[in-house]
Amino acid sequence: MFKTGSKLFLGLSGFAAFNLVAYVIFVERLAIGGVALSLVFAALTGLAAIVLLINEGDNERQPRDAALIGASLWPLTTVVGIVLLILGLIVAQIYFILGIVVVLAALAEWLVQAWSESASDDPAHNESARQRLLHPIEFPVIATLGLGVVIFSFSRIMLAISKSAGAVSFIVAASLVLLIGALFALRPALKPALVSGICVIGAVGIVAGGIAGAGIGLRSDLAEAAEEGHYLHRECGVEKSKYFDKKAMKNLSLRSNAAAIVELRDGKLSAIMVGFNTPQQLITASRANPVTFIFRNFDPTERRLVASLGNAMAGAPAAESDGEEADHAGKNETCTQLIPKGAEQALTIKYNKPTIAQTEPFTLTVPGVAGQSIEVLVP
Amino acid sequence: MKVRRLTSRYLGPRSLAASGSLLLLASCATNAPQDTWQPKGPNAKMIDDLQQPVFAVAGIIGIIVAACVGFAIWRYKDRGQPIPEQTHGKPALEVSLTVIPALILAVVGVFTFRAIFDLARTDDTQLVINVTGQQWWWEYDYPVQNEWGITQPIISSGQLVLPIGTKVLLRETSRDVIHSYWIPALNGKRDAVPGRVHTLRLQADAPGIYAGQCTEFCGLSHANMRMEAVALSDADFAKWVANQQAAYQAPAEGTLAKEGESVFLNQCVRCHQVSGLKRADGSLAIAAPDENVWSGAAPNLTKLMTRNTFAGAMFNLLRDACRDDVWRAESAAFGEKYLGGVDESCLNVNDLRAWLRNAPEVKPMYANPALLTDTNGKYRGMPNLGLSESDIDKLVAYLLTLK
Amino acid sequence: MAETTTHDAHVSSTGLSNVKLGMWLFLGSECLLFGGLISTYMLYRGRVSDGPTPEQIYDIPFTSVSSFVLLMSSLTMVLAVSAAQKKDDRGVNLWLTTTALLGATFVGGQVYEFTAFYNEGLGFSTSLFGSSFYTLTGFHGVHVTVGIIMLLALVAINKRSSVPGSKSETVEMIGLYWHFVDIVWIIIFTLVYLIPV
Amino acid sequence: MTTETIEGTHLETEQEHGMSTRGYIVVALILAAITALEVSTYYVDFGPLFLPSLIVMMVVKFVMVVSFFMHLRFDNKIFSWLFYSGLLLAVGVYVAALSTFHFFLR
Amino acid sequence: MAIIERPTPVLDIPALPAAPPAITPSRTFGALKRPVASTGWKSWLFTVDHKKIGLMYGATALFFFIVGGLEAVLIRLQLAAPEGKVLNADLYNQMFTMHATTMVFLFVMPMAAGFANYFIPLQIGARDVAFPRINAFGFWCFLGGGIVINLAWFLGGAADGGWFMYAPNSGPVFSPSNGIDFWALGLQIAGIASLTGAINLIVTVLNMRAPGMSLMKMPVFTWLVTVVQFLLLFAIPVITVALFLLTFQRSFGAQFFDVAAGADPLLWQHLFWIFGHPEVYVLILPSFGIVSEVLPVFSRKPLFGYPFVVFSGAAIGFVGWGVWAHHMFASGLGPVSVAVFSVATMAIAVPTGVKIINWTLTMWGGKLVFSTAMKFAVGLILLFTIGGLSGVTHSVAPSDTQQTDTYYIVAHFHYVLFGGSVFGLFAGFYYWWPKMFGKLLNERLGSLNFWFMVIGMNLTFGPMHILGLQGQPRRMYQWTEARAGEGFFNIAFWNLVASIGSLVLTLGILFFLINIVVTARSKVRAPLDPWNARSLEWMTSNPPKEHNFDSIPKVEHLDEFFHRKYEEDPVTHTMRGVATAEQVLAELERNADPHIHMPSPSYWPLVLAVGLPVIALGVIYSTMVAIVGGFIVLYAIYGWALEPATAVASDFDTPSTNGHAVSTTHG
Repeated sequence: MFKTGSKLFLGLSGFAAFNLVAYVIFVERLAIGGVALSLVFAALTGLAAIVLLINEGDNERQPRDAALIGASLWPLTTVVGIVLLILGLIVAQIYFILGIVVVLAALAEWLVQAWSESASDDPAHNESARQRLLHPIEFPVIATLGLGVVIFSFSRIMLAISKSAGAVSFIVAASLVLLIGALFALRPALKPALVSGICVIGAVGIVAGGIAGAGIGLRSDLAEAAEEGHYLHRECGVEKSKYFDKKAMKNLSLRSNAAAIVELRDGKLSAIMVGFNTPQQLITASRANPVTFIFRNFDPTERRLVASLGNAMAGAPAAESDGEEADHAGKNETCTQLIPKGAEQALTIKYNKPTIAQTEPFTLTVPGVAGQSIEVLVP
Repeated sequence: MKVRRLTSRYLGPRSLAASGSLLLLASCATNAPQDTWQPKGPNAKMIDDLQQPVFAVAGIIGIIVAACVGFAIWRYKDRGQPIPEQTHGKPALEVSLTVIPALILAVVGVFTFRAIFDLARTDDTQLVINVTGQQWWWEYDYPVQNEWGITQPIISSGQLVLPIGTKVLLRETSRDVIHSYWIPALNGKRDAVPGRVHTLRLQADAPGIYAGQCTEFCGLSHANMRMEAVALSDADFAKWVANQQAAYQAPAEGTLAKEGESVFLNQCVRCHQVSGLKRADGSLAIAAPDENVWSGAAPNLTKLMTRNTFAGAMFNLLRDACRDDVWRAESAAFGEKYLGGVDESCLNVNDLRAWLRNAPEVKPMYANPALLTDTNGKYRGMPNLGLSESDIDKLVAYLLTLK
Repeated sequence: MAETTTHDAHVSSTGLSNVKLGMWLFLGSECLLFGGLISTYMLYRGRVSDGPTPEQIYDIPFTSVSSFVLLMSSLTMVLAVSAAQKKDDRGVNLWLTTTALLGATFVGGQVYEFTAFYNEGLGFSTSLFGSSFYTLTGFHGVHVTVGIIMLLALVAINKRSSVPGSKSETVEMIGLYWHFVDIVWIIIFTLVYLIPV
Repeated sequence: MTTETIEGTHLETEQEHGMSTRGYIVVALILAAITALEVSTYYVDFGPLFLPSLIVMMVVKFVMVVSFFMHLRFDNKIFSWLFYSGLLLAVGVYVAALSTFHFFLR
Repeated sequence: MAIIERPTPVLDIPALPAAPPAITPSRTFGALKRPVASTGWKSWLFTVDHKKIGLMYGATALFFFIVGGLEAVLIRLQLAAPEGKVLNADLYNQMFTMHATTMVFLFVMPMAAGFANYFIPLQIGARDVAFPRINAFGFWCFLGGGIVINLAWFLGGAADGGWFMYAPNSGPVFSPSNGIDFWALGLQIAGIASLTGAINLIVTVLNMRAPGMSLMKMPVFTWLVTVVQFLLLFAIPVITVALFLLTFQRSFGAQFFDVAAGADPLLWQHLFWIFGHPEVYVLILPSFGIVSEVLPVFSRKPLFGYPFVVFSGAAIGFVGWGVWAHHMFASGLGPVSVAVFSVATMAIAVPTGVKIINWTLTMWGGKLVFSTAMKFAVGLILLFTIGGLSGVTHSVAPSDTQQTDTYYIVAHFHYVLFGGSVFGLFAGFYYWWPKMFGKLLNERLGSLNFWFMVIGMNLTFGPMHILGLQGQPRRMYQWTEARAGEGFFNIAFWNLVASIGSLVLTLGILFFLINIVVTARSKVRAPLDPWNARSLEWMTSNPPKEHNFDSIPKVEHLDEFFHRKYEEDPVTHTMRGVATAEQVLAELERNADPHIHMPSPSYWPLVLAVGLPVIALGVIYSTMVAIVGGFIVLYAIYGWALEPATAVASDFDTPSTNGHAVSTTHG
């Protein structure tokens, strides 16, 4: 009944149980470590149970041919995993989780291998039994991990080098793949081992490049953009701002949900609203309700629409606090980009405070066009 | 009336078998506040004129089919006749039986087309009212329209007041989820979709109150989201407009109502605006529902007692007797009765007090703090304020002055 | 997926393979899936309440190259199918591997693109443009990734198989899938990247 | 009858469908050329032809891949029916839906 | 009988070197063997047999029918009187959401899928569907999806946004419980079942028909179900997109329906109804198919205008794609869209009317036998006509703006879906029960079942026409006396009538359940051809053998079976019997195929389908769980890919001394 395998797992699960209890008592309750240890415990117990079940029908005779049992990688891997696990308890959670994964994977492999080697006397049959159980998980895991590492490394390289160099190296890499493929196709004499060799060299090269790329970090313009949030400020002045107004959007696709279409035509600013038959200079917008204005510029110069968001209750954000309409340069306002003649842009605003709470009315204006202003009345 | 009942009779199978006496009963139907077959304005009438013949034709076709099936059941029941000839159909018959309904529908289609575009017109509008849906009440605001004497925006809730014989256009939107505005006697429904503005034409022929209900599922208290449209004659409407814009009258010092005002300033004004209400220091009291309620708005209570309902028209401000008096008033007398508003003798104190005592208990709302994590602690609907009974007394006295 | 059996005289009614019919039906269905995602993007691309706009961050030279890469992977894929029809297992494995590598290059480029966009201020929740862009291209990227995994698995299975050409229909099926992913990108490249807002 | 397993019969009957390797490469080169042309719209102003030319090039590429690489041109018509009905349905339905958002009209 | 026969060539390969049997522990291989049994619980769990899968679909759907029915009864109890107190608002909202979801996705669709699975291969003379393992996978997906959707009841409350789940009411703020997450992910999983099922059945119908069975000789049920599969094939991806957008919005902070970011909530409505309207035909067409089988059989006459019925079915399927916005007439699409969709909606009434006409004319001049199945079929004609005509009244868009979202619509679609779909399915139960179980359902109980259902259904849903036209909106957890009105049409009275009707209806369903039990305990076997039927599924034993047909029949006629039994007298044009069903069957058995290879059962469909709900739970609760689910899915896919369709020899027996199996019979 109890043999080496089952004893090992029973012992290990006992050890895990002990650790779990110690962890819960000494470290913390219901933390990730506790969950993980209970998972380890459950897994080990399960493994022990499987070993017992499988060996149930087995007679006590050992396989006659000891040579059947080959060298195994798994004990070593298990040890690596346990080291990671312990390291994780001390250093960081991620190592701990990694350790659990490695230990579980190694033990599973070990178990299945050990079991399959004693399954029958026929090594081929034993191997096929092992494969049937493990290939479905080995194939995808190895493929996914390998691919993931290569793809990720590749992206790190691209992130580290300049934009144009990135495009060039991208096409060079792809062409190399294509060329080598074509070469092999045209020269049937070349050995498959060579193909594999080149693939491996390429992969190693990319991974190495990736590590180097990760070391370098982001290329300068990306790092700068990430640091300064180039596109997160709205600069609502007359002049063109460097980032916010770069390549202004000229078209809208969704035009059905506008509260008003604000047009700048012949130097006049007016609002066209559903239900009103003439252009309006006064818009009533209900309080705390997101309203979308579509701004259309028919002026030959590039223009933007600026919405003042009032000055009610200093400090309280007038717009939704998730940073949609940031206040810029102390002025509480938001705006569209500078758009050329014939273009249109949408601006979604939420007026949280009513007009009576303001010292100045809410307005829609176009910088550089004097005397034209639409009042937004929030009752 | 008679024709309508005749046609609606074809709807149910049971009513197919209805006798003449049932028909008589049917024509006696009274006080059906949301009947879709009793148009009280040209828009609803246009729909009614379209649906009557359609129902009639549908009913006739239904009877023909039922008769044919019934005849076949009776005539061809297995009485030991031989197995019939295995015929596979008569294409000519098939084609003609396909073409006939297609033609009928084509005719219906032409009239439908016309009605759709007529009902979508906005160019003949005489009065614009903005309607904003919110869980679970409607806000009405009347944008400035000098020709109607509206020189500053009027904001109201619960009851939509409109002049008779006027082409009113509602501009609907919503603050949170989709609602639908529906006064069956005046027009079909139109959804109020957040972010979008939809229009709905309303026109009432005679003074009176027309009931309606939110018809797009909008969450917990969808069933309690009602509305009433009040039609007034032009003169009465002008009076109503003038009163709505009249300045705030603070209650006299030393009255219970004055104490109520300070309770209101302490509690209610966090969300509810009363235009013109001033704090003790003389500053305007400005409600900040955006800091307390998820939707960022709460009903504006200015001139509350000129309305007949509260809490999203779920409750009446009038006692039942007084309410009936208004609802059933003759056209000529209606305006005066309605403009009389709510006084102490008519106030539905029970419901109002229950509401002030613990609102979420009488109307399901998301006011449980445990469930407010997604809204950063903001309520959806009115919470339980934990007012004492004496505070409620004071508040009721104060609210009665809001006329 | 299955071994060839020719035991039965009962050929399919249309004379076509079940798997191939099924695959084309699936691709027809996928048109509606990507149609919905593309429509969502098209609708929302001009709605930038915050963060960068499409043109501000799109890197057309780079995307052109990656479109080109995917296009070339279609060529290698069709060469693999062609080899499979000739029962040339070496060619099949070679071209499948090449296709997978080109696909991986493409996905690597996409990972790069996403990271770069994120650094430039476009998160998944930044704006409607962000949400719909990442959803659309992410779905496409997942399709490519699934394709790569299928290709590699097929190479592995093919290597173990002793009967030459036994997997030729599977090669053809994965080929159809791969080309479909390519034509979806043809559309995305034009509608999403090249046509400005 | 074992299903999922009819490929054997299939291949024998349709051995020679498709094109030669050279043909595929030519198609790929044409596709690459069109892609280059597409990209050029980013640098060169096509004026009013911009949108139509891009759409036309997209459709041409699409149809070429489908017809040649996916063998729809050489294969049984039923595959074309199945695929194109899905495609056209998608186009029709989504274009109709988008147009209700005033996608195409100002 | 060697149903699951090991492939012959394998037997000839000396697979294993000789080894003493003592050293080969049999149990170790047991853990790895492919399941091959065709009896016992394992044979159901791992089956790939279309009939077993069909029955499992049916049984599960029937269970969900009871669940959905109880939800409906609770709803009606709540609404029986004003200010109902049976349910609170929250629970009521969950109840009607789940009632609709359950009935649509977990009852009518899978029940129709069950019939389709069981009878399409039989009707076209095939031995199984084209992809048996995918078929099994589909069923487990449906079950997994159903469980995930309903799991929410126990984990904080079910979905409460209505089955149409309009944004933004379905957003995380407005529905803070996890119900909608479960709903969206569960439907996503159930959608996989529909999509794979659609591909599978279309390929089966296109590719696996018996020799001689041209498309225009296929039974109408097969035809209409094929149309349904095309609808599903193209509609499911649309709801998939919509559900992904919803899940991304709720779980990952996407902004698709966030109005403050400039979104338009109508996007959801379009996506939902582009799926949702074809879905309506998905629900009704299988029942049309069943009725088109039942009516000719019990009229002893072929279906009148077979090509018209087939083409009108296809036309419905096609036009059904152009009418979705009629669910949105009040949504504010603008007059042009409304007008276009209004006319398209009227157009679809024509092919639907063609069906009614054809059924009526099928009965005309026939020899009508009123078995329970026939009663349900005739009931469908009448009730569906009512539902169809009320449908026409709201194809008129202005009129619809008065009716939509009122009880009038509830009445309309219950006449269509209950009077139509459910009556059709019940006709199917009574008609095909002897085929599936070898026993006839009790006709007396069947009669009770039918009459209680007809009366109950009209009592329940008839008054809803009145309620709706009197202005009672849908989805209200309470109605109030104040708005009830007076006189004959007051809604208080009719609400009560409807609630009483729902109890009568429940009684009718109860008679059906009793009938099942009574029949199961009865020992009387059904005759081979109890109804004097017409199509191929009756040309085999009751219940059919695992391989369906001993020899695949050659088809020469529409209604092949009937024409093998009867011949037309050239003079009188009457039919005279030439063979009994037993004789026809005996003829087939005489020519039995010597080698019949059926696909072997497999673990992988089940394993794969188990992985999906795990991923779903992971999306809701924790990414780690989702990763585990992902690995299960990957594992199963690879296991599946590496596994041959038919089990190899070693799966059947222990490896034995001489490399040969002990026995080849496992049937």
